[in-house]
Amino acid sequence: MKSNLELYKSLYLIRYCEQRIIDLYHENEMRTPMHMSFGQEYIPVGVCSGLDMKCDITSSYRSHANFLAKTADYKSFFYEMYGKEDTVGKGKCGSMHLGDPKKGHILSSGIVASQIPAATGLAFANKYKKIQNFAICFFGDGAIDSGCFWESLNLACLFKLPVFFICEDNEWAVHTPKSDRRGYKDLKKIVGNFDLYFYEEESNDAEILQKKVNEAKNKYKRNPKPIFFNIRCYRYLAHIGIETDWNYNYRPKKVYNKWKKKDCLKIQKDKLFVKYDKNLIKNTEQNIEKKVDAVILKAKKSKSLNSREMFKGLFYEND
Amino acid sequence: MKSNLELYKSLYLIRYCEQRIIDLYHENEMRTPMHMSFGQEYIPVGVCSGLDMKCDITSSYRSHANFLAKTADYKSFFYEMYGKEDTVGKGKCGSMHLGDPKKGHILSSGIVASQIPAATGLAFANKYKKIQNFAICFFGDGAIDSGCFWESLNLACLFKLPVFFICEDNEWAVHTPKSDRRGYKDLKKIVGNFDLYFYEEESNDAEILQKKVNEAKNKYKRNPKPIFFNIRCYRYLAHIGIETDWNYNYRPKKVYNKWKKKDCLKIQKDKLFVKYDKNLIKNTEQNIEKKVDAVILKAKKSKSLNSREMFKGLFYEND
Amino acid sequence: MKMISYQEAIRQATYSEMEKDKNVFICGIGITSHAKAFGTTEGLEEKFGSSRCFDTPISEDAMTGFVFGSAVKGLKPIHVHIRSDFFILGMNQLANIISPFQYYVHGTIPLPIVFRVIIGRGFGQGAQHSKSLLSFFTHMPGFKVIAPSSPRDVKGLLTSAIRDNNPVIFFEHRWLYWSEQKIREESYEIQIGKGKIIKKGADITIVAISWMNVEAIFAAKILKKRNINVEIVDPRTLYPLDKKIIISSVKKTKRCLVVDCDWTFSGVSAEIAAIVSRECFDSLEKPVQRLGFKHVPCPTARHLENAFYPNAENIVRAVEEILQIEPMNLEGIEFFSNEKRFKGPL
Amino acid sequence: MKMISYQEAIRQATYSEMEKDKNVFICGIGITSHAKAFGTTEGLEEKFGSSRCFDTPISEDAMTGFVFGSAVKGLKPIHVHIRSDFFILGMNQLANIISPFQYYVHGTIPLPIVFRVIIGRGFGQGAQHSKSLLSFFTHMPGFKVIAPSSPRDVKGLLTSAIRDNNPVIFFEHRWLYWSEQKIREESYEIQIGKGKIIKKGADITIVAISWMNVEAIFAAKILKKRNINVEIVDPRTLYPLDKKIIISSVKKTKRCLVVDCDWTFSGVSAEIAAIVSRECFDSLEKPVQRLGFKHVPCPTARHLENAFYPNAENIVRAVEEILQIEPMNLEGIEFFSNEKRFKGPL
Ligand SMILES: Cc1ncc(C[n+]2csc(CCOP(=O)(O)OP(=O)(O)O)c2C)c(N)n1
Ligand SMILES: Cc1ncc(C[n+]2csc(CCOP(=O)(O)OP(=O)(O)O)c2C)c(N)n1
Ligand SMILES: [Mg+2]
Ligand SMILES: [Mg+2]
Repeated sequence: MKSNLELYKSLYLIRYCEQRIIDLYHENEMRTPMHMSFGQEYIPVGVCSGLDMKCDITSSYRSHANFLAKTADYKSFFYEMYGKEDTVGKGKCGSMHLGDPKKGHILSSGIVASQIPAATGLAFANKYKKIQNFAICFFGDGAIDSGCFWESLNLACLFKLPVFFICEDNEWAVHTPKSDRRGYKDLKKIVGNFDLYFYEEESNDAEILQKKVNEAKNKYKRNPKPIFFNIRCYRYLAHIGIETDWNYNYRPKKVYNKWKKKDCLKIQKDKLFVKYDKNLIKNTEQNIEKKVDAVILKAKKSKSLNSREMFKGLFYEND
Repeated sequence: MKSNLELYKSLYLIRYCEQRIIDLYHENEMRTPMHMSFGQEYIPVGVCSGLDMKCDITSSYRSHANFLAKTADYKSFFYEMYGKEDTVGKGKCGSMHLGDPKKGHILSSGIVASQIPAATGLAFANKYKKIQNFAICFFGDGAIDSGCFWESLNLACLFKLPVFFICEDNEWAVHTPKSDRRGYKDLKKIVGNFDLYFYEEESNDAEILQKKVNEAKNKYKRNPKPIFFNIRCYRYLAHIGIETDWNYNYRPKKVYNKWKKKDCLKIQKDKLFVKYDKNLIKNTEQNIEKKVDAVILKAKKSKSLNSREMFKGLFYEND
Repeated sequence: MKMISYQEAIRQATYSEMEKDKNVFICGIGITSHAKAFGTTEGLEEKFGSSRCFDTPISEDAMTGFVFGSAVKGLKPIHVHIRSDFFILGMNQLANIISPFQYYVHGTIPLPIVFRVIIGRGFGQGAQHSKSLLSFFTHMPGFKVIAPSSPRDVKGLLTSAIRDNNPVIFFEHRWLYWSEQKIREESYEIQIGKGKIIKKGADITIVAISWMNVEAIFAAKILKKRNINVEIVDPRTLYPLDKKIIISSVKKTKRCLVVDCDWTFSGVSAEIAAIVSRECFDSLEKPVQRLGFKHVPCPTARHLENAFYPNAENIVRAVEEILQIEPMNLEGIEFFSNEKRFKGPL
Repeated sequence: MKMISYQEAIRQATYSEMEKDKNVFICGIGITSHAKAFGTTEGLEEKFGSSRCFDTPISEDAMTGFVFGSAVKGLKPIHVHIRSDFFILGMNQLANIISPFQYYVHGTIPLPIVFRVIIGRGFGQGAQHSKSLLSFFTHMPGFKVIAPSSPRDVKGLLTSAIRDNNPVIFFEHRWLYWSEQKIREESYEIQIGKGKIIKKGADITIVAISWMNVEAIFAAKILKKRNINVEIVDPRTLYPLDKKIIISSVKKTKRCLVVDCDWTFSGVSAEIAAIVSRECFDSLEKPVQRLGFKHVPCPTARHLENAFYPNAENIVRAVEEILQIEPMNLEGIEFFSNEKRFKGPL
């Protein structure tokens, strides 16, 4: 479990990295379509810290917060965004396929729901090898439309796997609301009736979330069943890209205003103000900013994979 | 709705046709793997008659009862089994793909659950064209393992389609029981929480079933929502082929004995004995037998599609 | 005749068929939202109502069966997929239900389904938003497969596809969307299964698929400078394939290069190369060569992505090799890229 | 050396790898029930326990991702599918997750997955239990694709496949299950990617895939009677393909027939024909010909089913045509069928 300060650092790192994308995207050097986590950061931060980082995760293309919450590796993050060689992905992945399996972020997938089944397999391997580790799949509310979700849920419950299903429920699948996609009213009454532990959350508070996740983990230990969290959140920006999308009028701005008031960084920061000196917080932030800025400069200048090497890595060869 | 006598005729036709398969299969002229309906006949009979036959159906490879309950076309049935030309399928379909779209049996599919989505489309077309007709998909309990089922269920409920989901729940998927395939205890609590009408049935009585189906149909008319029936039944024979399978010891024979006592033909016949003369019943049966036997003789002698014509029918050409 | 874009041509064909036949409907994920499937569904919901133009859940598998079922009962669905990578989530329905259905009923039940499948490049799309998989649908029987390369063709072929009583998979390359051409305003058909000579020439036949026609034309212009006359054949329909037009072109030029926008291994380019090698055995002076995607998943970084896709430069080099002439200097020539998009006219 | 069947060879390879490496596990629909996946999983659950050999729900899509996930974490799954038609329900995971994964991590994470996929004929299986779709998995990058044709090969190649750190799709033809051969009892590897000359000959090269090797051998025996010496090459691995062995054979014989047990259009046979036509351009005396499934879904009735599949008779006729000799009298020769199954030895 993380202290308030640690949680805030993690949140701030993510927010700042994405802020830099917003600032620099126009330069046209990060040539990869961005699905921003902006506003939704508390979910992976709360979940991963609730498991003391003892987890492997898979996520959707909306992967920035997940990657950084799990790995804190802002260097790889920007190198990958800039398509440079010195990362695991070597620029082949970009924003949509961020991942570093050795650091526990197995993959990000651009196909809705397709990252879910892998988590059941990761969990199975942990159970098989008796490793005390959880597998987490992060997915959007849209993924629940997909049969792949239901099959995976059933498998996990049947095999009683140590897996967390984390639904990042921001209400929208691109521009389609849940009500236009669901033939039922209450997800809880359906998913909650599988053999699992069902939770809901909409606090936007990473600290509350981490506690609940930790509690769920303990429940699993007493009586192993998968865990499902439906976590409400709000996407501040457009489905894709770095801009807001109020101009399309498909979702009311007043909902944004409501969420903005309980912005997940603000929530944690307010708590810090009670405990810590203002300057310490400011320094913490500046420290992160400095490190990130430095990495971005290096990333820009760093070298790319030679395109003659593009055939490398199709197969694992180090046998 | 059908009278007891009509229900019995339909059941008897199916049972007798399958009995003839059992008798004649050893001759090696019906070259198609048989998935027998034996024991489960009340389901399609009750369902189709409950809708006054105003329905289009899709079914699994366990298609014999469904085809005969819907079309009563025992001639096509046997011609197709014998691989002869004078049917819709011209011998291309065999037992697993029985169907006659013009008579309302759209298709039978050998891929578990794959026949389900089509029914949502049939229902959509009826709704679109304002035709008062229902679409029915028949599927086994195994189909519920498949994501395809959940997607179709969700679509149907979301679009409020005139469709019946009929689960022919015989407990087994080949040799695997439900408990080894399901990560939940009570299907009703899950499926029943979609926006639909949920029914359960295990009477083995086609008359009771037809009433319930009729009632469900009327519910739809008052307030359109899809209908789901989970119908318990018992497969008398092996998953595939014409033999019993007690020798494999995977399912207890005493369960069979219980079901056998309430065999669906017996239930209807007992009711007929109250109303009708014994001889009338006997005559009815013999009449069916005679017609079926005559057709079988003709089918055997009938001609096959010339194999030079095997490329015909890949595309619809009668534009 | 009016100058219109490929995407507008798609919209027009859809619009007039929906107007003409009330059984035509269109559906797909997000097609009613403001993006309007890259503009191709603009105005359809407003005109024809939301029962004929609608959004769907993210359930490609069931939706593929849904459109199939609706077609069996006399509707004429157009199912839109903004990526081929998403389309294949319906593989089970495509391979196991739709592919054999017509054959089961010996050709007696109209089965008018159009799958509009968008392929092609954006920028940095990566491995999951870049596949074409044209070959899959030509490999399995039961589908007509079309991949038009110009506004004129896309309008006529989409019209024919919607009117056809068989499942049609209609591949549209995104980079063609902005190409423009003068075309007839009223609706018209182009026969499915007929290829087209895009450019006449005597020295070599290039069989180009979809977007690759634009690259081939560009390459032809470059090669023209050194007096090499390329003939370009666009099959337009990949199944059934117009073998005749290809064969007679190669018999004339005696050389052939096939350029696909898909992987080559077991690809449509392999099929065409195999057919040409067999049918033009006595005429060919050089072996048939092929170009296509590099045999890796599509990488994201710009320079790798550029190396992944075949383009006019690769075509020029391949032609030079076939003709055994020195590689020419291509410096200063700006090839198509996400920055320099082709706008036409062709 | 002991006489064992193809199916027993599969069982033995699985058994010894599971014994050797506790990270190997096997799963698939119904594999623990008494049918034991046509006998190939016999005794595994008893020996290794139900955590290493287990049945699954009918959820091919999620199960494909499940085995992928388990492999990323160091397990070595063997996922059994009793039909290729069922296997493709996992297409999304195969094409979108597994195909690009290794490339995303630049070859640094072992990804040992074996998909055992059973193809082939039974009797009257119809359109949904008869597809091979070999071509699909050679078309997409990221897979090794193997299709052994003898007990000796299946044992060695399955052993190699299980030990390989990459996704392998392992196609087993049902009609080979009963074939027998004397093979070593202890476990051994056969290198993936290496073809084999099944029979030497000077007059024509037949490249045969999977079961078609048995048909080719039978055809060769028939042709031998009129002094035609066929060379048979079994590529064994379809991706990566051993081009060399094929090319050098054809350079010698100057003629080539490719016989696949799949459809031909955009098939592996097209790829091989295209490669041979290009690489042996100067040696070929006749165009490369192909045989495969007829381009329709597989019909059920016996006589139609027989006409659908290529067999030794078709091979004899094709060879005669290539060699431009009169068709011989084949009356009285009984070809393989469901009634007359091949038992080996080869
Ligand atoms: C299988 C599939 N179909 C369609 C798409 C196109 N698509 C991209 S994102 C998206 C919406 C997903 O919404 P949700 O799961 O709620 O995630 P969010 O973007 O809200 O985080 C869709 C439909 C896709 N990526 N994959
Ligand atoms: C997608 C798919 N996977 C596996 C199979 C093999 N298989 C054939 S029948 C069957 C069991 C289906 O059981 P259920 O749906 O309960 O139908 P029942 O046979 O009991 O009527 C299985 C697994 C298949 N046909 N399709
Ligand atoms: Mg969402
Ligand atoms: Mg069952």
